[in-house]
Amino acid sequence: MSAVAVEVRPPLWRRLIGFNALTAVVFGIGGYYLGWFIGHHINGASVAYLGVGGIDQNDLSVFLGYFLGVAGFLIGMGFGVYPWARLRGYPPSLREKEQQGVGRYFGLCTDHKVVGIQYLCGIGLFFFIGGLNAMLIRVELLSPARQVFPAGQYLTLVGMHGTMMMGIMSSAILGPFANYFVPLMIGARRMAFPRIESLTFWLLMAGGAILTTTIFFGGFPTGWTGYQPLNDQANTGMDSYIVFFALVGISMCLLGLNMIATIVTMRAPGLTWSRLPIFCWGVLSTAVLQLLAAPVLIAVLGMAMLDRTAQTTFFIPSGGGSPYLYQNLFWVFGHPEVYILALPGFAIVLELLPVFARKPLWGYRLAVAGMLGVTLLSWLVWQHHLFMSGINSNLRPFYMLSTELISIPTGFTFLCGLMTLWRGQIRFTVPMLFCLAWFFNFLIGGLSGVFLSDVPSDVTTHGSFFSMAHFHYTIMGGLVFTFFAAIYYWIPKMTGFQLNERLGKIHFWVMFIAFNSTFAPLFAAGFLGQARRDVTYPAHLQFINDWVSISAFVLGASMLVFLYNFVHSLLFARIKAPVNPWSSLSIEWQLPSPVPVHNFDQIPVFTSDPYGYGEPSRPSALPAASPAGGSS
Amino acid sequence: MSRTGAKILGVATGVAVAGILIGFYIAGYLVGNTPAFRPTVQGSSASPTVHLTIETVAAVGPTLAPHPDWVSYLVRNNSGRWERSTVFTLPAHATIRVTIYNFDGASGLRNPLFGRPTGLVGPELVDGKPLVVMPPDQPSHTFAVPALGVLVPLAPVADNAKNTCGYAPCLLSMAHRTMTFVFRTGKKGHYRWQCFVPCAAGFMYGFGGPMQTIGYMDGFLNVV
Amino acid sequence: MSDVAHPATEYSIVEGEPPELMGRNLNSAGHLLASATAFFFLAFVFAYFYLRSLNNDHLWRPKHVDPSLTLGTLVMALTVASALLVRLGVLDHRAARRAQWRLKGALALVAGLIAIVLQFVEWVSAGFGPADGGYASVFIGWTAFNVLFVLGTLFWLENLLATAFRYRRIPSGAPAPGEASGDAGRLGHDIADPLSLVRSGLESLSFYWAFLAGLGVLAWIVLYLI
Amino acid sequence: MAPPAVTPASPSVAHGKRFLIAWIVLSAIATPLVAIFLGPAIPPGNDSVQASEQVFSNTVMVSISTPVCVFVLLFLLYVFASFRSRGSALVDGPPIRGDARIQLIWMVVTSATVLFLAGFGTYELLKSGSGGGQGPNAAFQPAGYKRALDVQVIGQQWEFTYRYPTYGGVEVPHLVLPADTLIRLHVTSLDAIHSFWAYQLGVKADANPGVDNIVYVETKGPLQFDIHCAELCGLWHGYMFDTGHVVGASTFAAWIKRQQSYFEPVMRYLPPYATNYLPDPSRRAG
Repeated sequence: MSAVAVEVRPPLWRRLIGFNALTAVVFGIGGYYLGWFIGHHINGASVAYLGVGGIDQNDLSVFLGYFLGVAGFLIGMGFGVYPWARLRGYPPSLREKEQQGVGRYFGLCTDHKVVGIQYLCGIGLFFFIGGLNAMLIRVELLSPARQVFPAGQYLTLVGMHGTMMMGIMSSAILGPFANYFVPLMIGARRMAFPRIESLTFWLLMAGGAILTTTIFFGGFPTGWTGYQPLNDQANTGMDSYIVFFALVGISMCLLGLNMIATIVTMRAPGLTWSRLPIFCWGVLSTAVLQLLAAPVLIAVLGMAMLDRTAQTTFFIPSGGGSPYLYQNLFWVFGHPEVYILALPGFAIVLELLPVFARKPLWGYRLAVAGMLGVTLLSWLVWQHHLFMSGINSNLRPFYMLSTELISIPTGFTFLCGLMTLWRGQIRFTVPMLFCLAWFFNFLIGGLSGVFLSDVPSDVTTHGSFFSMAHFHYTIMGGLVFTFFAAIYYWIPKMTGFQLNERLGKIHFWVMFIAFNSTFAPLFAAGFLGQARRDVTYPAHLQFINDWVSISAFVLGASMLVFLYNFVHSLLFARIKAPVNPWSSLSIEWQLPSPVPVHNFDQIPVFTSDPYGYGEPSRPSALPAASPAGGSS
Repeated sequence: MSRTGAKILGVATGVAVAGILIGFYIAGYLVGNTPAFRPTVQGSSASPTVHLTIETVAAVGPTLAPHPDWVSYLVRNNSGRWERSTVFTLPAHATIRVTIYNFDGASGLRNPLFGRPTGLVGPELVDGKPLVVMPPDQPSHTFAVPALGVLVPLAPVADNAKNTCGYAPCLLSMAHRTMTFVFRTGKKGHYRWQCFVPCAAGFMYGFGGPMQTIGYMDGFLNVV
Repeated sequence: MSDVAHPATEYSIVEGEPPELMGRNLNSAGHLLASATAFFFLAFVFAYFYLRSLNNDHLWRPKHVDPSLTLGTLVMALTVASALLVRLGVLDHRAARRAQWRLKGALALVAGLIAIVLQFVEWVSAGFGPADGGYASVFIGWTAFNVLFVLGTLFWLENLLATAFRYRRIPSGAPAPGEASGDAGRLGHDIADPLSLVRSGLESLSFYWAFLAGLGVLAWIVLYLI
Repeated sequence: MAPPAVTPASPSVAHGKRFLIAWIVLSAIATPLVAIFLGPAIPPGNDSVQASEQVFSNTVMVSISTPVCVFVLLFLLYVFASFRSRGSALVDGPPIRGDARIQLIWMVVTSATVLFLAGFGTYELLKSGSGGGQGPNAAFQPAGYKRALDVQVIGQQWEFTYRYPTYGGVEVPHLVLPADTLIRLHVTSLDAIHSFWAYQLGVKADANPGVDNIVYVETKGPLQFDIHCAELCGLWHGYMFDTGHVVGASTFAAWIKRQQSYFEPVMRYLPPYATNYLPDPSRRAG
């Protein structure tokens, strides 16, 4: 702010009134009940299905409740101000008023750095809820037959764990780190669409809250895939799933759109495509997948919603529909979604390795080609999820081939990563450890994926704990490990404070060992005949399951180590971090910590990519000679 | 120091709130547990016998359940009252003599195979008469324990019957059908039992709501 | 300590942005939005042909499921006309014929709204319900979501029109009045030329609206003709 | 700014050669061991022709995976041992930005491996269907498929029942199959999606409503096998299991006769045998 005299802060109660998270929650709840009453007014107590009524299930009122609830939430957050101004003909503002203090973290803030931190905390919250679900699942599976949770509740747990993780974590890297660092890395002062950026975050939070409320509506029995016609059949708890995933889809789509627009249009002078940090390339390919895959998900969930409220028959074979339609469309989204989760992991690993191996990224173009290849190929493989379903069986060889082809571009990432390490000067810092663990985890995950892509081997492993272990190796081992790598790497820049390295190493080793001890035995469990999402399992598998459960609890405990480290280091110890603790050449480390609101005094001019370790011409970005505004 | 104190207080509050939320969360899942009903066991411990008296009602009514118009099984507890429990604790290798009063009308089977009673000791008696097979448009519900091979279709109250029971608890003076049968529990374990009739009207395929909620049309036999 | 930024900088110095940036952003956003929209409706196109080829239980399209071709054609034609008008409006705006752009824009808005009203009329008078087989499901779903997209686009059009009307007396290139951002709490104003922003929004909108109208034509061909 | 870093002199040791030799030696030792000892031990075992083929497939997969696994792990270990930064001074590595030859070799090797795997999988798949559900009109059928015994598997919430069209369409609640016979299972569902998983037989096929999902399995000797639903189908998904049997021909004949007589009364109510049944969602009395 310009030279304004020091303002007297109004009292707390005054600051709580206005557009903020508190108002948003109040408006959200109000909106929910408004929609609920409208729905009941339209339909009475029950949606009469195909002329047969009489059960107190009114999906319409639940949907309307959720929609108006979300609308109220967003209005309360302050998202109504801008469209209202535009409606009356005021032109768009490039920036909203920047807020100060803690309050800006609890409302609409158009500073991409604030949104990044909001994302980190918000995603962390739902990551822990999803993790808690996993712990409860493992409690249930301690015994083959005894029921801790009743069968239906168990399915809700499984579904919530899967949905929460797949939905929320698909923004795990792009939300916090791409929002925070992409503008810095490309030398911009903001994202292309700052309000949309904030909207994606709050949509995600609204979705997470909605999914949590499924318990009050009887839960949902379908797991994260929401297969039809079980989906049509289920309780109103299913509506939470549909609304949650649709909100996540909208959030993802807009996030991807914003990222692409930012990277395409807002790069600083000199930052050519071949100088773009590899992280931005990873973000770009992920964003393309998000932008294009999420609409398919929203569409198919829209069909499911119409089936449940307007009584269309998209997925009901005896009404002219087909459950295959859902499976096809869901996996057209679902397989790119898997790479939406995996690609940011590649990006983080390739971005961090040069810093800690003190070498330029090996084979930059190959790495980019690998990511773009994965982006492209991920659209051509979806029916490998349907190998056993009897659909298009004559196309199975094609899908087998296309699925296995993906390992070629994935192999590029491996080659580039490994060769970057070769002859390097490797420093085993905490972020580096997490990156190196990625190689191990993704190796196992990738190799087990080859079993699943091969139809004969897939017969036993399909729908078993083998496939479950496979995708936990790729997603948890590939995404969550790099998520933590990114946290340990960038937190000094984001907050200005150091995380405790010793605790970080304890966290890493406990997590790495417990992770492998949890999921490696599950390959065996799957091969030995344990089906996914089963509340029971054969009695002779109890030892494996107990072992896994205990390892999972240790894995959960390792997260508490992290949480302690995070809270203690940032709130209590508060040791100032050096500006560039890792001696990185990347431009974000040349900025003060934490980064000032405007990022750059002057838009920098890039002269090389940020990987010039060991090269004579070190600086990758120069301050511009002319005053600000002279960019491109 | 006071700053640190405030922070500690803040974190402690956070931990407490998180703990309470987690507690509520887990409790939310656990409350779905239907309490088990343990009928009195007669006979010697070598050959125990249990009498179970069950009724099926078209609507469980406002006093017994959060979903008053859901169809449900009820069991007569040891003090002679109707209780909404579908989890029964039974001795192993015991003879179970079951009487089911059905107050509900016909729904019809999806798979006509389930009109044939199986897995019983002796025949299934419907109003005292042995049943060979029930036509598929007839059954209101079934009492089925697939792991024990037990399957019993329940005869419906006629559509034009007078004095039908609207919602539970239903009196035996109201229109009903009576099924009696005997089956044997096997070795120890948890056996699910369920209804195979798509009787939950208003849902696609009639298999939502009460058909997928323990305590209504589904339950366990805990054989101990 | 750092060459590129200092913790405390006069915020007003760094405020200025190259004015064409918003235009480029909106332009790329229009294209990206169009591709996302394409994938959204791809799901319905797929559903149409998939369910049609399966024809489960011979319930793809019972005899009585036959929406009015007249109304469908009208809806399609009005959408296309609206998109055309916006396109012509862009040409006017480029040629600084601002009054004519406002007229064409307003006409386009009206045409779009009539299309939506006719769509509602068609649903009500269709003579079949959503439960009448696969075609009925796809028809209802596709048209319903199309209406949502059209509504959103018309809102965008209305925004640009409203801005154009509000600042109709300001000569192009002149600084905007202080309330330009619509944000009372804002001290300065960051918009040099509100009407230049109408242009960038209009270029982007025109592309997207033409694309959406094209999807409308596709819907018309698929749902009514084949 | 980063402190000035020192680029070390070019290494005198031929790291690349050393690593490659170690990899080849280790792989040459490990791969046969894995192929001989681990591969055949991978389930589902040898209780049907299809299961045996899956074991063979798994053996090939795990054998090919071994050198890949050894490569990456050995590489990481080698790198950790040889190229760790020693001392506290910040030293930069040599600025190598790529090597076209290595990239080319890597592309060729990975592509060849992948194409081989896809070709091998296709060959295995087309040979006998490999025990996976192949839908109503697969182009390739196993040898002798015309003589196969038809058995229909009907999934419903939450039990599998079975129909034998060659035995008057009798429907039974438990699965018994004759030994040494090629069997064509028609898997279908009456409501939600189930998946018929006969573990020891190496059979898995989704049961979709309105779909005839065919799967071939050639039984061997008498066997007791586990049946389980492998696709989430609602509340009792976890309890949708059963035990099936493969029995000798005479035992099978006697068993089917007993079933025919027991289920005789219900036969007249069963719908005529069809490859799928579409339940009417509106036909309910309520």
